[in-house]
Amino acid sequence: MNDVLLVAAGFILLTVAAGLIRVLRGPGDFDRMMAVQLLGTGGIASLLLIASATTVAGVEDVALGLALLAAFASIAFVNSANAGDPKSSEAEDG
Amino acid sequence: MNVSSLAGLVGAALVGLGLYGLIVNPQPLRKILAFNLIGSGAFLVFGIVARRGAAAAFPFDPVPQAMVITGIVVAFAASALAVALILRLQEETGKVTLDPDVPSKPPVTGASNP
Amino acid sequence: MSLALDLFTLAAIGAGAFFFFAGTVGLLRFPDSLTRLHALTKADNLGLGLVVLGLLPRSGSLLDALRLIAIWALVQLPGAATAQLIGRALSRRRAAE
Amino acid sequence: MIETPPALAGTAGGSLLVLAILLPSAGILLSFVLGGRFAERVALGLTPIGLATAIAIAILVWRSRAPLVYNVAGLPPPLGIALRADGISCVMLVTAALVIAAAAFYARASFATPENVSEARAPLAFWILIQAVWAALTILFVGGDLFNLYVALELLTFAAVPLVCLAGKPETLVAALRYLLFALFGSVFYLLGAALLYGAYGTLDIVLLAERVRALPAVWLAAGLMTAGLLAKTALFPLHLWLPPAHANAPAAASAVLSGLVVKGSFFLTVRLWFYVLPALPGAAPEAILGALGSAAILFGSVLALRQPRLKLLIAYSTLAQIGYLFLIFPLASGVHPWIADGWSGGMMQTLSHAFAKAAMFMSAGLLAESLGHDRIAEFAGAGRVMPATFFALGLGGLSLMGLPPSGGFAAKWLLLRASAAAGQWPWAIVMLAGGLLGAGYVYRILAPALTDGAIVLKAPPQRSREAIALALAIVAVALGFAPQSFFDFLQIGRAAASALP
Amino acid sequence: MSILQVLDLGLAILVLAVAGWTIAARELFASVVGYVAYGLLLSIVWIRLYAPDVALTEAAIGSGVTGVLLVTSGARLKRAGNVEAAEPSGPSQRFLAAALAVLVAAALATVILLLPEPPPTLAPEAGQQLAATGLANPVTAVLIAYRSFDTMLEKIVLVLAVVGVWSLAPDRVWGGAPAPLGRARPEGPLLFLDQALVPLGILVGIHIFWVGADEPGGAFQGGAILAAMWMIVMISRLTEPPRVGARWLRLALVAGPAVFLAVGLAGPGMGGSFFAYPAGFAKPIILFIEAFMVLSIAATLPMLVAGPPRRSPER
Repeated sequence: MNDVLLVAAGFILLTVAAGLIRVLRGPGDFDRMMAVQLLGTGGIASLLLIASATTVAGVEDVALGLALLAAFASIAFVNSANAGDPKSSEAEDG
Repeated sequence: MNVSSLAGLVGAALVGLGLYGLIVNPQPLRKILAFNLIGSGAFLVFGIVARRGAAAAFPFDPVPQAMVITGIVVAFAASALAVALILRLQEETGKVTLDPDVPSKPPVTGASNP
Repeated sequence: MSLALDLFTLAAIGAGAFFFFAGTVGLLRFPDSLTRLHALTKADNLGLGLVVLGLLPRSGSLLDALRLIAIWALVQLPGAATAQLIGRALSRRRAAE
Repeated sequence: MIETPPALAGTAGGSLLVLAILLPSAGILLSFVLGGRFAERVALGLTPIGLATAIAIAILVWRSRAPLVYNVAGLPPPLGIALRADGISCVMLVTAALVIAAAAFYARASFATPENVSEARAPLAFWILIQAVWAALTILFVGGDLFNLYVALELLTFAAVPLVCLAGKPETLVAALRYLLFALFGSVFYLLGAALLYGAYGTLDIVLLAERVRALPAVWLAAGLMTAGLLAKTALFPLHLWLPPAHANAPAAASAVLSGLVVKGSFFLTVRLWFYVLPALPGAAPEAILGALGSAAILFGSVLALRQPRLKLLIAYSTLAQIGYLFLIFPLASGVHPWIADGWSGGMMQTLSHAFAKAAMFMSAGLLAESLGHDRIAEFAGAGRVMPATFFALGLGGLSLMGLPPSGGFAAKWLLLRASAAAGQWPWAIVMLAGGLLGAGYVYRILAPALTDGAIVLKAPPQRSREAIALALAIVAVALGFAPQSFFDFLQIGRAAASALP
Repeated sequence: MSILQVLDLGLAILVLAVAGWTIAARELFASVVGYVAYGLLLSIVWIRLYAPDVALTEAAIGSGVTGVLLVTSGARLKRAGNVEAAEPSGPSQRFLAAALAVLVAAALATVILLLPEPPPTLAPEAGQQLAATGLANPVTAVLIAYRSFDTMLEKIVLVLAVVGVWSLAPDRVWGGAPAPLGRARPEGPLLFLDQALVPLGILVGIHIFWVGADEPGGAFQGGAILAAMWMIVMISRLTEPPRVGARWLRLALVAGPAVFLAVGLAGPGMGGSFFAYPAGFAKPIILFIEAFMVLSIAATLPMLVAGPPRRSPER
């Protein structure tokens, strides 16, 4: 059973990592951020699977923190990416 | 190969990557990123040392792990100070460079050293 | 009983993994940012949700189970909000061009 | 309870070590909360207490002829952190307290909070940062655990870097940024080395490591990484690029502390590493390399100092050269030989005398710059007559830098020369003699134009009290030249190699 | 080769690939995005090394807050223009740097594989002393009891970092507030997040601090999560960064180290050594110190991200 969980964890990690090709290709900043958000969710999923298979105590709290902070990072990204766009930032900050 | 050795190799490679970036990247903010890579490489070395030291019902040696936590916080503080310096420099000179002959006014043309 | 639970776990996690796969394919192959965003939210919602669902029978206590569900809920909240933010920003950018 | 082996047990009076650290630490927090004028009052009020604590520690060590030890949290190493003060710790503690106190009182004129505001930026930052330098150095001098020392190194970096750019001008910001990047590189390499040492021996306590260290590959690499990191922080050639602009552009009081003390912090740790943690490493090669780098720094720094048009830059380049002398301690005081006592005394004497001389010179340069409105050496003609005390302090400090008798610098270089002669290691002696000549050259360059006739208009006459502070430090640098043999014996307290000799 | 080993190998390659991307990426923003992804992956590596406390810290501070710091400053730089002004290094310098990097990495890798067996450890000693502290999480015990001196000093380092960052302000704005973190008009979804995510996040932060005594977690991690929540509120402009002259802010910033220092100083008065806790009362005292540390970390991290004061206090 544990092996199956590990295979699933590896599979999920691999797929969302493949999504990181969007970070390479872009084209826009948003596409890059989406890839990272997907990696965050997939990372949390595989974290839970690995922890369940290898019995590391207290991983739920780590995943809880990871979930919060991944969201926090993407909020900051959206905020800054917009600010970096001269058209929208001038219109709103001015 | 067990997970400790593998993580150790990753740590060593991260130190190498970061060192390369630190030397080669001219932009200070990128240098800060590179410094953080070296830092996490060093933390991973502590991490495998902690994992190798599993004993007495603990799957790890807590002392190096505590050192890593301290180190992560200090590395963040260092990044913050560096970032503040870079932003202030940009504000004062209009550019970000480590060139010692930095112009004191915003440059009109590319004024780099001869 | 335990066999049934194991089967349930397997099925749920397998389905979750599939949604992650689908989300990634969408992210890589869809033509523009808005449709990619669409694919991403599906993976976020269902992929993680199914994995959590599958792990529930394996959690040791009720508290652990609640924590698992909280993790899923926490990912949903910002996931939905950032998706909206990205969507708005994209459409604004499009309007500006 | 775990039985504590005698080598690790605390000693009476050890609690003074904790107090010496907590005093400036509490000062930092108090100054930050109270803000404004209180920051200055806290800092000035703590300096005499801190000096008294440092002297008390030195007296206790002098009386017992053995290091003072304190196990923090009552937990002996390897699990706990030990603080230890031996002979060299004591002299460095007292030196740091004296120079910090002098710099603080000197700085009152430049960093007073203006009347019309309750708090101003540069004063608040200065008074907090100078206490932080003090706290960090105190830990570096008495720390017994390599990770605790890492935290102290970081504390020193965070205190020293903002001091460089207090003026906020672009060139100071660039200098500070370069300094920060070098310092961060240094810390992270030091940390890597510490990780390897812990991985090999399961402790970072200096005494325990010294017992356990063998010449393993991990130890060699750790030594290399840590030394490289510390050299970057000490600005030893060829990792010196950051120092001259940083030290030359800081406010004078800060330059005095940075050049006189801060670089000594990482140097001191290098000494701890090689003489206290790693004496078991065989072979003289690393020591010879450090000596060779030091020699290169002496020649390179002196030659560049000769070519500087501005006084503060000249003094900063001279620091590069004088740091070079410090590193001759490695080839001349390592191993078990009859000459190592001389090498050790010479190296430490150079550390002390340079601290006082350089602080005096930077303070004098600051007074000159304020009174003349510039520090261009070529335009000093006549300045010697209108500011005699300032130039006298510059001259006395210069005496020590050149290594002319009577001065601490002379004693240091004489002892190092004697050691290199006894060891038959002539290259160091030749470099030192050449460095002395070059030093005479750059000191002459400062004094010669000032002593010629010329009409000079002072923007403002220098304050007598500030001149007196600079002069007092310069006099201490000279007086060190009269240190008796018992002083050098004191420097040997706690040194393992010394007891191995007949 | 077992499945776990394959997984580990894949994870290792992934971490290195993303790390390489952060170094090689042309654009700053792309590089920072890579760095955040790198931090997430590193958290998984830490779980594989049985270091959940570190994984949480890495996720919170190493990746989360550092990522936000870099992306915020990157955007500020970009807005001012002229980001890529510096000239890239020449090929010979690149070659030398690469040679040096390979040399260091290879030496490090060799030495790590040759570390002595059996590995030395302090785990038994740490375990023996654990009962006296009343804690069950040995990492927290090391941080707040055995090596509390390090932790107290590191808290002072954070205060100094704030002083250093603030000292970079222009003189005329001293006492004022840092620039806002967010844009002028916050958007609906952000406000929704404030109402839904932030209260939950605060609960999680306090929970992680509280369980830190016995399970993975603690003051650093809990404080960092609270800091992130405060920053979210500031990004959505429901509140602004406080004035640097505000007394309450100063008190919050030093509360952690000050209480720590005071308790440490009181050690001999309680019949022990400096930084020792009286037997039987260790756990409540530790939680007391940690509570103030949480407050200080939650105040310090956002102030470090917000940067020096930018607006004069009068306005």
